[in-house]
Amino acid sequence: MHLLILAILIPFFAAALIPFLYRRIGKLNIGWFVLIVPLALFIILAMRIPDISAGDTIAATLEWIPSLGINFSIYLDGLSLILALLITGMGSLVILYSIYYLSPYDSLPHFYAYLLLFMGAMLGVVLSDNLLVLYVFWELTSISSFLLIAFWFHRKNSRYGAQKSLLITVFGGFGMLAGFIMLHTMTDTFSVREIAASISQYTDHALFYPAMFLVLLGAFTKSAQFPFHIWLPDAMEAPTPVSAYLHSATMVKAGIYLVARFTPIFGGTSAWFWTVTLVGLVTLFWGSFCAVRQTDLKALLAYSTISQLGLIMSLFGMGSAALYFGDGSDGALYGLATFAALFHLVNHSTFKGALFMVVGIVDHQVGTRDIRRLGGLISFLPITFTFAMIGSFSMAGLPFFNGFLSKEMFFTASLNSASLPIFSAGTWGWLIPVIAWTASVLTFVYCMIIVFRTFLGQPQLKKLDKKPVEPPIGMLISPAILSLLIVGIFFAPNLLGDHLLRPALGGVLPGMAGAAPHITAWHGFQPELWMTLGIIVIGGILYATLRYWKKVYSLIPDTWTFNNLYNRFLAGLENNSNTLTSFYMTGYLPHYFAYIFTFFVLVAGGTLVFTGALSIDFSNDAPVKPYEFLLVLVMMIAAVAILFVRSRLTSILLNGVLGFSIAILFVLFRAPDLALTQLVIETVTTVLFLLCFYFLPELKKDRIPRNAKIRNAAIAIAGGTTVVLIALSVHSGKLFESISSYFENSYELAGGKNIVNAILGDFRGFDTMLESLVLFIAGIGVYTLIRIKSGKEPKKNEDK
Amino acid sequence: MIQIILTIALSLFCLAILLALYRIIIGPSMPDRVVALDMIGVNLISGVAVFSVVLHTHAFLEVILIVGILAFISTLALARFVERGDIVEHKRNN
Amino acid sequence: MSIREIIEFAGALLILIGSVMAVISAIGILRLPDVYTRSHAATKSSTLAVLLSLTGTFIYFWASEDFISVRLLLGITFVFLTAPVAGHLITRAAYRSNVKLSESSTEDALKDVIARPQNPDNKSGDS
Amino acid sequence: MKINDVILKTVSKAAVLIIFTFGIYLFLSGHNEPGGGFIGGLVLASAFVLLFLSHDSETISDAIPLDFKKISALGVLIAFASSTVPMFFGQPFMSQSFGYFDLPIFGKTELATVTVFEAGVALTVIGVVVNIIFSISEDE
Amino acid sequence: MMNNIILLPMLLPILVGVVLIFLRAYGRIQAWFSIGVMAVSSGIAFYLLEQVQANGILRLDFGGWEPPFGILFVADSFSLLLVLTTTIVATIILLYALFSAGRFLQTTYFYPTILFLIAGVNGSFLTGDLFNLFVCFEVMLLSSYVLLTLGGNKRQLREAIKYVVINIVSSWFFLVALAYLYGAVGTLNMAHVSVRVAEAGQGPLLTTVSIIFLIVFSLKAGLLLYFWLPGSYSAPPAVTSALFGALLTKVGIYALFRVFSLIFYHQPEITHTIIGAMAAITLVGGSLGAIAFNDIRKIAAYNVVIAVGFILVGLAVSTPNAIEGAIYYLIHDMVIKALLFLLVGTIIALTGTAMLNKMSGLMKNYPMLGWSFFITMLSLAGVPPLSGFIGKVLVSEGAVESGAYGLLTLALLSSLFVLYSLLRIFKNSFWGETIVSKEDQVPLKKMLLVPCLMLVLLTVGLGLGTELISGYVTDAAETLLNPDIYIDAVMGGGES
Amino acid sequence: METLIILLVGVLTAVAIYLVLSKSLIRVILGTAIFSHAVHLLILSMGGLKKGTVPLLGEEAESYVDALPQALILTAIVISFAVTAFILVLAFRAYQELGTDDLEEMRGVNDE
Repeated sequence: MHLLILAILIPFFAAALIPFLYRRIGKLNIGWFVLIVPLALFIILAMRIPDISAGDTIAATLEWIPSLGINFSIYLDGLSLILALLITGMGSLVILYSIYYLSPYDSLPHFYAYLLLFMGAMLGVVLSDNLLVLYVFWELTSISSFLLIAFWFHRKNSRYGAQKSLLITVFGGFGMLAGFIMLHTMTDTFSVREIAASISQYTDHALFYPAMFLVLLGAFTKSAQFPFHIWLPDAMEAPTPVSAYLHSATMVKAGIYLVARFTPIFGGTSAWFWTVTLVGLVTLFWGSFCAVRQTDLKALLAYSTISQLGLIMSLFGMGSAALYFGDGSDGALYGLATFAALFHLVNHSTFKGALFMVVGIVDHQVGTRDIRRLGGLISFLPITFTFAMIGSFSMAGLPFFNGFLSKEMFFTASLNSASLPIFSAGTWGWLIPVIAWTASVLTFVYCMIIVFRTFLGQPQLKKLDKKPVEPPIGMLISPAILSLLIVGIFFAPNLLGDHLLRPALGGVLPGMAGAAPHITAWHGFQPELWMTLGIIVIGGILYATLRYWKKVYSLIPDTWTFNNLYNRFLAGLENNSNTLTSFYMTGYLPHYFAYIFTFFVLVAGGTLVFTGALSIDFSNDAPVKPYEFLLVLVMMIAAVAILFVRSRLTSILLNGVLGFSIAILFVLFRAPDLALTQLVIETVTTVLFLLCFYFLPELKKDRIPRNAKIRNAAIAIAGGTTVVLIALSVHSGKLFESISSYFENSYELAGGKNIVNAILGDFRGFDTMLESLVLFIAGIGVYTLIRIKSGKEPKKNEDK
Repeated sequence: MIQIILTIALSLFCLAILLALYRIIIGPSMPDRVVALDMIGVNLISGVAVFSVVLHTHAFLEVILIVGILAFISTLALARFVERGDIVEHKRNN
Repeated sequence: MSIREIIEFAGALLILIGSVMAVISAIGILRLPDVYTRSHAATKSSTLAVLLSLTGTFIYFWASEDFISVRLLLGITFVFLTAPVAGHLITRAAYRSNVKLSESSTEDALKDVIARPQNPDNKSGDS
Repeated sequence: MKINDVILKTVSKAAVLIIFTFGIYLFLSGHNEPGGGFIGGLVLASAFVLLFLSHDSETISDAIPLDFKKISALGVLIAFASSTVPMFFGQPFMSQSFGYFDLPIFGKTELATVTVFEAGVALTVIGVVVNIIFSISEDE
Repeated sequence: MMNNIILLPMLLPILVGVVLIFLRAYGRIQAWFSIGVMAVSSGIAFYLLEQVQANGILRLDFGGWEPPFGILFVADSFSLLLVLTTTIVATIILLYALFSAGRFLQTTYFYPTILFLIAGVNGSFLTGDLFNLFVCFEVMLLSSYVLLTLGGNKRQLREAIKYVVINIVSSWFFLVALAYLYGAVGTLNMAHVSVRVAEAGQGPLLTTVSIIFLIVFSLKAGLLLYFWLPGSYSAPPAVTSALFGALLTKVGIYALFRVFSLIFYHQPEITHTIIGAMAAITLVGGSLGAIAFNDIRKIAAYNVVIAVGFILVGLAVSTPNAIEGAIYYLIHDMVIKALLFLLVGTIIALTGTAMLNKMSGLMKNYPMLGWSFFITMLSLAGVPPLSGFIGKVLVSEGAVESGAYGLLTLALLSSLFVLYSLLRIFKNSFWGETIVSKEDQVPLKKMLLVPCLMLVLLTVGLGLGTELISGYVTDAAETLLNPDIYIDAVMGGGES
Repeated sequence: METLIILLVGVLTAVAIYLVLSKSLIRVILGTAIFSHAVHLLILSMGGLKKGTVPLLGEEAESYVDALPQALILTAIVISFAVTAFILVLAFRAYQELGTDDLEEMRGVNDE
């Protein structure tokens, strides 16, 4: 088995081992053992960097369902590698952090098992080449996220958040699955690479655009893009390490990864460009806009994550234009956006991870994350403050932090896109930089809030649960590493760019790895610089005047938020489905029969009439004798009379008359055996009826409304008519002679002169045998019904 | 000739059944109806017998006896029901 | 016409008479005033009718095919054995379940012998 | 309330006898004439019905101390087991065979395995019908 | 006559069942006998499945009468896969019964009736004769009536009446359909009917007749006409409802597949369109029903409805992928519905209520149960890599191929509803504050979890090990799509 | 003759449908009994009526009526008997437990 496949599987095995391991190790924190896994994987993956940056790719396959073309095909290229490193790297840091963060009262084995499950699933997502396997891991990430959000499942909010995230991401997942299936239908392969290679033949296929939008649906829900972003803030009910890991650094990037991965397939089209870009920009703006008003630090970070994800998404959208141009200089120009996207992807993980950890520390040390209760913590948590500042400033796009670099590139890309000569960008293109800039101003504002509202100002110790002190050193290691990275990347961006981003770019825009720019912090007085300066100035003003313009938020009615929409949708769904289901599932048998027979009349009768099957022909009829006519008359009268009698005994008598008359009809139609059986059965049935009547009440007048009676009569007559018409048509249009002439040799074949009996006992003896079994079961049933009553035997809890 | 007679006879039996059916439907009392049913049974016996003559077959002779037996049993059961409601007694009463 | 045919014809005639009897008794069951009298029509004349037709059938088969049907004889016996009992049971049931005698009846001979249940909503007394 | 049933009981004894004979006749003649296992069984069962009607369930259960559930089970078992026999002789399930034998008294007689099968069916029918009626009438 | 063995999955349960009648007093012995015979039957079914792969379709002519004159059993991969699943699932359910049922059920002909039910189910899968199918249905139905009423509490009796009467009417429809079919083509052997229908070219009249068959089997399968289902599946004890949920509707589905792929496949633009519409409405109705109630038994029952709709999407679409997917899903559904109902029954037994809003926090006290339920939930929603996944993918693919986007959307959305409906159970009953303290909790018999875990393993195994059965499923789908294979095996002279 | 019988079947069916649509359980059961009468006649008439003599080879006729439907009906009769017996007992047990034979009162949708 290839090492990479093993790399995916190791976390799963480790997760399975945890329950056993946990019992053995006694007091030692299980996290230390778990930490080994991502560290080892990180090292394994890191060792591939030289190969990958040299342009190599690695592929391996483990068979799952080869007959359907579904296999664990692993494909490692630059794009996968960068995410795989993020997953394992962040994973190591988060696990290290969580060892100190979680309380020993929490169920650690569960936590780490879920975390490992997630890690394996996420690695699977980024390494799979097979669409369906990718989907498998995709859903696994949703599930592990679900479990982690609900880690403290006794809290109502946790359950709520978990359900929301699962419903939304799985909904998107199903859409994505449909998209994948469409891709498979078009191209007849599940391999992403093969699809990408052959997609040019299918761009005119009717399924091309549906598939694109469905895949995007999956990506958008997972990456919390507008309007599916609503699950992410509620996902913050998860323990903070989880938020840092899944809900900012890795899992939410899966959607972005998907967009990147599918850019070679769908990119280069106008629909892809605009959808991805616009959804990204809207998310960017909306996320930052909402973030400003938050009072819970984690919620603020959640919205900021949404916003940043939107940013990356829009960059991938803009970058996809490069595919339209191919590898010319124009291509390189727009490919820059993609490069920026990849760059920001990494940067975001570093600074957002650090910020989450900081918030976790604050929460852990102080007991609250509410900005209104915080302030002035700088004197108690100076180290933490440093990390918070580094992270925030990076996110705000200030110089000396990696965020500045990618933000600048973002502006470049948006300006480039505004003047894009294709996709009718000329008309609406100006929107792109405008939205980008506005959102960035808001981003600046909330970044300032994080730092200054928490750490500066007057300490409000009375409002806090604990006296704040610096956390144990172990909790500071991870944010420290991340902060170092933030600064490190700013000063040596090309180390990252050349070794990781460039090959990744080749993964997103095939053949354009060479277009990767050399990252520089200083481009001269370009528009980008003015934009950044503008952000700082306007953002600073807005921050200072926040108190005054915050009223804007109250203008948005609560009832119209997407969150509210989601809640009302679910509640409405439950209520309405209850109303609707109770409306037709009345539990009232006659209703059900009315449905059934109406359906019969409509569908069977309808088919009969509309297909022109109706044909009636009397020539095939046997002649009618007067006494036969009289007998039939007797039966009809008896049958109709049953409807009108009020006494049950009379109806039984009439039923008996019917039964006896049918026996005589059997005689008339030369069926002695039938006549005999019918007679005896009829009598025994009558006796049974009488026996049971002793226990049953007298018939009451059917107190049903007049319209119901008319409706019933209509259904009855229509049903009878349908039966008659089909029977007449069948009789008139006999297609074949019966096989039964064969049975007329019964004497030679079965040694019996009674053909019917030979059929019953020999030719179709099996029917007879089973029929006796049926009779026997009925006998048992009658016995158990009468003799075994729930009251008489000791009740057991099972038969509720 | 014989066939015509037999057809007439059969029709008459059926007519008798029809008349008895009328009595079953109108009642008025339960025993009236039982009496009528009993009569239908008896007429059926005759009918089957005549019909076997019509068809020249012995195949239905069993049916005659069976109808006789069963008409008796059902009349008995019905009479019991009218009389007591409970057609099979649980305990012996002598 | 051979003797055989004459006998066959006689059988058919018996059947015809039987059928006429059946109709007459059916008319009786319609026209007679109460259940007790109607049961006469049902048991007596009907039994006669069935006897006639069964005998006719028996004769017919005997004549035409030399076939002596034990089953027919058994049937005749059975009907004769059970028809009176059936009639008896019904009338008794009628009496016990409080079915009124016709207005034209002159005497209720059993009035003092059998205590008729006085409960009018007897379970079986449905009409 | 005591009901004098002498006539009924006497007549029904005779009737039951006739029905029994007739039932067995029907069962045996089913191969060539109308009848057979089902009908025979049903007619025999109706004899029991008559007994129940004319007497009472306690008398009958005392007179015939059989568990009719088990009789019907036995019937099913016979029907199924007899059909499996051919399987042991390499024949398909349910293969029936018949032959003609010269027996001392009866002359040329047909013997058929299907009779065993039909006997099973008949037993089932009797057992079930009697069991049902018995169960209901025993219910309080 | 090696082929006699085809009969055994039906014959053995019957024989043992009848023998158990005589062993009424010995509950344990009955249980072990039943489990044993089911295990043996599943072994036989597997052996037969292998035989079919090697030698083609097997058939057994009862009494040696050549088709179409006698009755016969035909074992193709489709039938045998279902028989195999049935027997395996039944074995496990019986194990649960062994551990759960007290003397009460054990001495009330409970086991024999279950065996008869399974015999009826297996017979329905195997028979090659339409009238015999009716009789096998009746064996199954009668047993289900008895099982449904066993114990006879009010709710059971009330629901049983509806169930029985509706089924009587559906059996009536079956006979009507048979009468018409016999009147039109004069034969009952499925293969022979197929030959004759093909010869006559399935005119409008035969299409009309096929619609009546559609109604019949829809009633049995719960396709659109599922009114009887939620009530009756939620009334009886866990073991019975598990059997019902796993097996009963599947027989109807099987019959639909058989009849509309073997016999009436000439006018799909009418028949299959109607099936598609019915499946669509079923999906909607089932989905809404599944989230409408707080009674977890009802939620489970409506999940059965959804699955029926989903599988029938496969038939409506009838591309090779779709049929294959439907077969996968059918097998999956038998396993998972058994599991679902067992778990629901266990939850009710533990909490003493079936209402969602009255339970909470079971996870703390019964973690294994909780995880089993969690996996069941995912598997039912078709989340990979569990057993529901591959069927869902293939059916969806079939829908895409034939352009049935409406059905595709409904099918996928219904999975979401499945997920949500079960999530409600999971969220409310397993999560949340534990309201019962450790001391007060009803002890859960450890052994009860064993059958549940076996089914969990099965659903995981079927998902991961899809390749193991894919050969059989492909063969089954191929036979369904090429009626000639079946017809040749039955009518193609010579003794097999 | 077939037409006549088919019409009879239609009448019986209509009556039976009307009966099962009523809310008294006894009527519903009666309806099911009539359903089975109707379908037996339908099967018989679909096989063709009176096209020959009694299917007993002892009769030595030219042709016999179609024996197969007769065998099928026989099976169907017995099965419907079994079912009728069961539902009857079920009905009275339900009456004992629930105290009603009114289907309206057997809805039971709002219970636990």
